[in-house]
Amino acid sequence: MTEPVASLTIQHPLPLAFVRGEAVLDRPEDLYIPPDALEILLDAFEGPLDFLLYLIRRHKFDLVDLPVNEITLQYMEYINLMQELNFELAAEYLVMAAMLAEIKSRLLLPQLSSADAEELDPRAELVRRLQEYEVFKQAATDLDALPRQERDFFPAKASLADNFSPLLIFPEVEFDELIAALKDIVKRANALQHHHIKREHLSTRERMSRILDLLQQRQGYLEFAECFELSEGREGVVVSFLAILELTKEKLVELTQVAPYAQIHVKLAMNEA
Amino acid sequence: MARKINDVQLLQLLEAAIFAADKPLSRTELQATVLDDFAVSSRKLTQILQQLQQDYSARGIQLLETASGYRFHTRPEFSDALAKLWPERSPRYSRAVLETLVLIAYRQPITRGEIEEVRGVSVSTQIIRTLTERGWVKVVGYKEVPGRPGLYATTAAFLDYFGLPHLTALPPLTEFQAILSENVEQHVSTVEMTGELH
Amino acid sequence: MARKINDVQLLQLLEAAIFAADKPLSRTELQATVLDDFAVSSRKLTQILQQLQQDYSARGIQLLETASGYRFHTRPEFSDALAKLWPERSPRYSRAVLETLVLIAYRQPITRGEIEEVRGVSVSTQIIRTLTERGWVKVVGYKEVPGRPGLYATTAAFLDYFGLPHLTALPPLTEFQAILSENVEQHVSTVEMTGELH
Repeated sequence: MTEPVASLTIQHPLPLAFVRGEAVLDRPEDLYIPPDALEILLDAFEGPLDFLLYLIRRHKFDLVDLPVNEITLQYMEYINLMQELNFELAAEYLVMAAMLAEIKSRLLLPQLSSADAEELDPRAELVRRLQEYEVFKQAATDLDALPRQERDFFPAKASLADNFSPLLIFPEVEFDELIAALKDIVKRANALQHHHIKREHLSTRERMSRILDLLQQRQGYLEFAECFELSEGREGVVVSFLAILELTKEKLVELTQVAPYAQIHVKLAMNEA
Repeated sequence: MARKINDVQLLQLLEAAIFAADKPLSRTELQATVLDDFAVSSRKLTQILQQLQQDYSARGIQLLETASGYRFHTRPEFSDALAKLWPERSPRYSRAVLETLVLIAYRQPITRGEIEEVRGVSVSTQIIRTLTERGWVKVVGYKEVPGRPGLYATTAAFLDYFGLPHLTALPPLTEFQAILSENVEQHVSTVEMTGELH
Repeated sequence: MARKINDVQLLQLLEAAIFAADKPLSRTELQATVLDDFAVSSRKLTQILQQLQQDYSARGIQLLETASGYRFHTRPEFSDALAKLWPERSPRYSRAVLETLVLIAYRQPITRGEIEEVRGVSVSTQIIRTLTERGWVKVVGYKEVPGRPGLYATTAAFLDYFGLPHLTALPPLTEFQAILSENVEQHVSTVEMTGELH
């Protein structure tokens, strides 16, 4: 190529590209882009790799057989123009420009015909990156084409029947919490009752009096069971029992039993009789 | 404009639309949206919707027409099993709930008014509902006073939960008892008490 | 304990559950919830789910197994008509987002720096945020290099969204896959043999 892309303006007919020594007759349409459309064009690219791929594809260059000279010239033309027009250019584009310039310069150096030279082809890394990028660029397009939720398919749902009610998971309660609650009640009740006069309920002393009274009426002799009123419930029974024990302790009554498990008799103590 | 659609495709499209929509779809909405491109007569629409209802008559879901339109619903008989997909954790019980419960346990049968008297604050309907929903408390009768208030008692489920064989296995009231018995005198004789008496 | 359920009831119950759930249901979730009361073997479950898929093979919706589990979906061929049910457009994703997503999907776990290396441009925080907020991508670890950059991977939600059961169901990378896996030397020699130097 003696005269690579010389200009991006419309006036100059563009030179044709050569691929493997063959002229490509298709005119690269994109080079007719007016300069003020460049920024918009730039926005359409994902970066210098994307932009380079675009240039390569548009010129039908073979990626594997990359004509670095031409592609570099093309690339630089755009970059220079965009810089002249004061477009904000991402740093990556300039890095790429530097990389291309370096590759070009290395290619211009006299070549060694040894095997080392092959391995050191300065284009290799760029080509590898371009190919790798192209693979993922294509994969992104393929992914976008996959059927996807919200666009191509939608979840199919049914409402719950009217009689539905969720499963309730109840909180755990420790027994200690109940006791703590009870203590709170008591504490509060005590505070509330500060001015109340405490009144003993079902007093043992009162029951003692009643038993004594009963003994008087029965000539000082009662069967143990007669001291209890079952209708008073457990509390009554207990109070009566306590009263009898108290009377015994105070030696007001005597308890007698003739044989184990036999009837217990309550009688007034002799000294009182 | 009005494109053609055969009955099979129409049924599939309506089926997909009713399943995909977030709410019931009326015939009008169906005509204005998914059927917009097609000329589907009202009679045809009815016929296909009936066919769809028929198709689902023996499945786990059914197509119901309510006031707002067509919608698939799960069958009522699966509600209990499906409930397990949405377990709802209730919050921990408040102190008010626990106090009410413990008063019912020790003082049963007891009216709400009596609980309020002891606690010194009102007992909300919500508290009682929390305890009855849990199955720990129930109304066992009505007190023969004006208003016939319900008498609450604890249940076997309450005893089971706390691992108690019967009410008398509740810890003795000891120091609590005086206060409790004084506030509601008339009940003392009916309560299952194991505490020390005076 | 383990109650009996016949095949017809089992199919109906699974059908109702999958339709009613808010998200795909895995076999494990099905066993732990709706099937909790029943002794259903893994083989039986497979059999019934296959039956269910079969039942819907000629309907407007289909039962798909994606990464998170089973879910009914409308058929893609109805997408244009169904789109009319939602006035707002479905979200579109920029090439930057898609390229980043694809690199994470095929190269996971991958750092942001590694993504930038392939794309040749910096990956904005906004792109990563878009992907994480959608729940498609998450940090699964940190690379043991200076700065400990996060390693990104795709999620089950990403696969669900594309109706895929697992990562291997993604379309294979095209064209240069073979070259990528080969080493650079081979590649260079190809260039040398065929390339003209300018």
